[in-house]
Amino acid sequence: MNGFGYAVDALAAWLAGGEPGWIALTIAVLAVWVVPILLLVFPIAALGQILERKIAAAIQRRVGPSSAGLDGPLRFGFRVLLFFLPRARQDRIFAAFCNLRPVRSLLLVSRRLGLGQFVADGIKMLGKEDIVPTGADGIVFRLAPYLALAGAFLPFCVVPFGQHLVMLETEVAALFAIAVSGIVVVALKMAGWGSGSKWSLLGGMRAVAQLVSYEVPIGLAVGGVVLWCGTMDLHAIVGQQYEPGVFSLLGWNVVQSPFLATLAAVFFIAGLAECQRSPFDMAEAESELVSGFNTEYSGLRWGLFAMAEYTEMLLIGALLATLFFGGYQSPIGEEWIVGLPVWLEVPIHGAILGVKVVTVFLVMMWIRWTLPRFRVDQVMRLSWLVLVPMCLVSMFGLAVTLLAAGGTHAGEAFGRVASRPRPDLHWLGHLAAWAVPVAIGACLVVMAKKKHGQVHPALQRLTGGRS
Amino acid sequence: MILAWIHDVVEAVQSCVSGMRTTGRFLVENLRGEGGAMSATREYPEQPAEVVGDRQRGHLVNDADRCIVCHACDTVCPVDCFKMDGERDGDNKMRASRFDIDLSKCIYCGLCVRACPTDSLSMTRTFEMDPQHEGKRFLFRRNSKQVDVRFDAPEMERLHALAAQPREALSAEDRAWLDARIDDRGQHLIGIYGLGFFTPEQKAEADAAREAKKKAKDAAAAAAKAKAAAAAAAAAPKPASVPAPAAGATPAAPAAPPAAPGAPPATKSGPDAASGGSPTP
Amino acid sequence: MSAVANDAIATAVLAQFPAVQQKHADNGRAFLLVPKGDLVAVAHFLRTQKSLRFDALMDLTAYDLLKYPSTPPSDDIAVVYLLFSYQHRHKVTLKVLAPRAECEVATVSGEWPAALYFEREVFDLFGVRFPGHPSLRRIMTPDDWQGHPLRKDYLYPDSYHGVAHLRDGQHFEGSPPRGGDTP
Amino acid sequence: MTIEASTPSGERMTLNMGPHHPATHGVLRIVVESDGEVVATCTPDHGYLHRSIEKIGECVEWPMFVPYTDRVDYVCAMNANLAYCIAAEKLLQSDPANTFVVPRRGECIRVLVAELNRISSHLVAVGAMAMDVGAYTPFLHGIAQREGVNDIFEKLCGQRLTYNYVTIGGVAYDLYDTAIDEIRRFLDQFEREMVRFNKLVTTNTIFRDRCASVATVSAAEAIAWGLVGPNLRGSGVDFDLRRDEPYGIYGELGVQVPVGQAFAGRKGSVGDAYDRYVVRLLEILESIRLCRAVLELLPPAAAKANDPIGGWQADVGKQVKRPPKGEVHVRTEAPRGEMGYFLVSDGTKALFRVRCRTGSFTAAGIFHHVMRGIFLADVVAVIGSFDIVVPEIDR
Repeated sequence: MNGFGYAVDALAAWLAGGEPGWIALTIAVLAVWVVPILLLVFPIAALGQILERKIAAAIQRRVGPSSAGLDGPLRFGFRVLLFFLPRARQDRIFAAFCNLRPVRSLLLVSRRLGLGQFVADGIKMLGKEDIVPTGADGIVFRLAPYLALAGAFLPFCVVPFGQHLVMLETEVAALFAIAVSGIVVVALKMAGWGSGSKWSLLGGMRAVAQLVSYEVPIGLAVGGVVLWCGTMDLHAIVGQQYEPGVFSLLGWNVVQSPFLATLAAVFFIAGLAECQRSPFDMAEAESELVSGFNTEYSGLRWGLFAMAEYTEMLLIGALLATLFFGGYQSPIGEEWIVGLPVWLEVPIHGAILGVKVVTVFLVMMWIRWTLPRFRVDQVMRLSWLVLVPMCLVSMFGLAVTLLAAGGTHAGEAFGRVASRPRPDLHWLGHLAAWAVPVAIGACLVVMAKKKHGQVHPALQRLTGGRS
Repeated sequence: MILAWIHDVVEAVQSCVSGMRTTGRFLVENLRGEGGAMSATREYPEQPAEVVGDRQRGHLVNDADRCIVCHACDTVCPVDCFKMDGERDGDNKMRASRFDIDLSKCIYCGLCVRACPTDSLSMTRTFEMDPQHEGKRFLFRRNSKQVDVRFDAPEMERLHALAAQPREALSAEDRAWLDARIDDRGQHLIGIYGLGFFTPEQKAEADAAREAKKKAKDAAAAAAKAKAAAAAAAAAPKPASVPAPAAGATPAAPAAPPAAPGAPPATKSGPDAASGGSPTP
Repeated sequence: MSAVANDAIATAVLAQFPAVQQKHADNGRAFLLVPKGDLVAVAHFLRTQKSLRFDALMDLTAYDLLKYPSTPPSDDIAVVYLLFSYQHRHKVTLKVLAPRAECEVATVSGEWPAALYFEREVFDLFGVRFPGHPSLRRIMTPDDWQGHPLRKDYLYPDSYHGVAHLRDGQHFEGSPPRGGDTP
Repeated sequence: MTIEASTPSGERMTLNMGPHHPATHGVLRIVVESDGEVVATCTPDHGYLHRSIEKIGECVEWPMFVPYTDRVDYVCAMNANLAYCIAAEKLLQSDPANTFVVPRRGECIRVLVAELNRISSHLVAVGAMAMDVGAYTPFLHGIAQREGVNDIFEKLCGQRLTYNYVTIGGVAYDLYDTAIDEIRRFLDQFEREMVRFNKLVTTNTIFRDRCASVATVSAAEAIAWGLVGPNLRGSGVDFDLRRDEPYGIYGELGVQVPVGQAFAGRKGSVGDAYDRYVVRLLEILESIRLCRAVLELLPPAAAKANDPIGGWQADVGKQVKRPPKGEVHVRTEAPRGEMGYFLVSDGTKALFRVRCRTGSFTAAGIFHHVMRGIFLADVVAVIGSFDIVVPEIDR
């Protein structure tokens, strides 16, 4: 039982005035779990949109959003706060506040960065007409965005944000995350079918084919971690990656074995495909299918789809960090955080996870503005002929490593998280676990390069001599 | 087969990483503002487009004082955008009593400017054309029936005076008079003769350009003369070719001082005058 | 790769098809005037003959002789075939006269598939029909357009589906009245 | 890659791609009948941008047609101007009384601007193709580089898109003073920039695999279907009008012609979309070289910088000369391939017939042939690889 659980029980008991019924429990869950997570993830996803636009602009030598600052929202805030004053008075106070030097420069910077853009976009989306096409299947069409959002949000239940911050602590957390995010498939199919448009239908079909195929490498990648850790409990997996001392980085799964590193890469690539991000954005390929499954959507419903996409990106980042990059643990030792009082420790852990998630998020954007889009058959080929074999080889390698290392023992754990045993390798064993596969791989790569590596001289000329 | 597979994977990773390095460099460059990166786009209304070169084909305007109504422009115009009438003045010289340029037809090809024997037609270096704002006094929207309505000089003056005022401020009589001649929803955007220049600065600029052109012509003629006269063939081309292009390239330079003081206060011609005054680097 | 001179090409063709005439335009540009009936055979000969080998149709176009000051005056439509041989790098021009009344020329799309599009364009703009063309439809103008715009006797319609072509009630000179289309 | 493609299930749906589709480069409509993701038949529908350019050519006096040639192909207006002007000059010269020649400096400037415009046109082509395939960034970088050419042209003739610069008999203005330096500087930085562009997209494996073996056109097919220019050379036909039928001063420059050679390696084949794309890039390099070579050859300036080069055009408007009776056919190498003008004159001031044959027209003619059995996603790649410009098809 962690902090969330206590809070829910306490609140429910208080609401019900005794033994809580299901209504009280629901309200308590909403209040303690759902609303805070929404409040946390929504703004991040919205800010992500700004960030994406700015990054795209910078990569493409544009300026990006540059006019909407934060003064509008701020003025609104003043209006609300000072509702008891006459309007002129409110404005005067607001103006005085804005003229404070740091505030003014901050507002200018926010305008330059277009920080207010997401507020403006939100208002615009709320104000737009909600169009349901004539040929659409009304209920299916209307329901789809909510399902997509639900599918993107639900897995956050099992992601540990800190030692005391996991909503649902369960033995099958990893399985739950994968299973629940499968709702998105249904949602996209509903959107594609319900729109009554051929472009949408094709987009929906592509989305389903792609998502279903990429569940496999994702599942296998998670399976590799489960094989290594011996548990499906995400919180326990995080706990296992604990390494005492300053070099706690060495405890992360990704540095345990080259096979786990491969699995991390596979997980990231498959995750990209799961979020329908470029280069896997065939489902909404704007140059082929106009906009794919969300061609016919407008206003808030379209916004929900966009939000679901960003939320899913955050989710993939969170899962990647949790499974392979030590979750909420810092790379420079954990003891100094664990020793802190709870009210300090929780936000620090959350921030560390946030940094990892945002890094993944940024890399995803960077990729989006770099790479072209795959074709349908190539996406399938990548999944079944590249990623799945890689996963299988890696799992095999992991199993061999585990056997060679001679079983597991109870590792050290910290805090209130029950940690499970983790493979115990001697440092020589670690070295061998890296050296052997890397050497074999390098040999193969060199041989492959020798056999197939010739580049056409014209292409060499185009790229300035080197390919 | 396995080797081919491995090679494909490795190559894919390599090429993607190389692409990401490239975009990463773009990103860093742009954030640092290097390599003219930020200047690739311009935030248009705040940052007006700069006028480059002195051959800009902006607006087509006619300096009615010089026009001799020879119809050379009319003949050469591929789209028939001119309507002109002439009359003899006291000195028995042809003067334009009407010179309308249908700017909704004009394709800014510049053939008429090349054809004009008196250099009365010219193209301005500014190209902002918004009849609701600064163009209001000089460009009028008219419908096809109104296109054939002619103005004499006093009528023109009245028209400009009325068009410069807000509509609400006009008397009913004036409004009716104006409505008969211009129609804000009309499809023809007409630049009307004589006052074709949007601002006095533009007029000055065009005059300066003409002057410079003439000077360059004279200089070239003089150079040619000198060249023909001078027996030393080797020495002649150098001094001949140097001054002439310099004069031609900076048309505003000799005449800029009188025009420049007036230019900066005028809002739109600021960058224009600046780039006109300084020779292109 | 040996280019054959224009006269030699003409000689070769004339030997095979006596009805073909070698002619010159007013400025001396040579072309072969092919009778309508012989066109496909001539085209096939030009394409397959080893020493000629006109493997490419550079251009296929037409012009209306109606107002052309030629003697004697003619109102035929001349269909022009500009052929080129990538193998030998030589060219030839064929012309076929299609009478205005019965404006038909056999298609050469069997020889050069490029003619598929060119013939559609000539059909659209000149009204020359190409029997044997698999999909002879209008290409530039809408399917329900009337008349063939590049003919010299073409009259501009005042409107199309009620949309006037000129502003404010002006008319083209001599434009035909259209049912219900008065602006 | 048409492997799984050719197993029809019998159920087809009709997709209406365009006229306002993000990837159709203007207003082109393609009616695609598809079997799931696989294209069964494809029917291009043209005419949305038909502006009767040929009819106009019969109505305006013949020197006044030059501004209209800008509109035939607005992506490479200089080349379009040049093609018409060369045809008109040839028509003039067919009358022995007219013995004018284009001054040498005028010829050099013509080639210079034509090659610069080829660079900018190919930049649009390769950038747009990359964008169709899903890489958005290269397009904007291509456009940003194109601005460099546009700036030079704007200083040269006052417009950025419809230049009306090449005139019958010469060019409208001499180069401005700093032009040579600016062009050199632009070429230098552009060459460096192209390397980055290629690293970003050309050698990218995803991009290459998207285009490799897509819409392969064999050399014989390409010739028979009338493909021209880079599309023809992409199919491995070694033919370039600049080298094989040189006009202007191209004969002195020794144009090197890149042809398609299955650049995509073992996954590609000669004449696929990737070959056409790479040929364009190689042509950009060749154009850079040609520009530099022309700058070397450029004779010294005349005294008057703002005056036209070539005397004939100066008379326009005062006394439009009548062209001699007769007909003429001239073809030039525009970025989209052969731009051929067939002019018929009846001795009046207006030409009797102006025929403009463009590269995009025949490229569009082969669409229904090559787009059978490919994936829906490839349709846009194919449109991009043939580099069609819609006004050039419809005129």
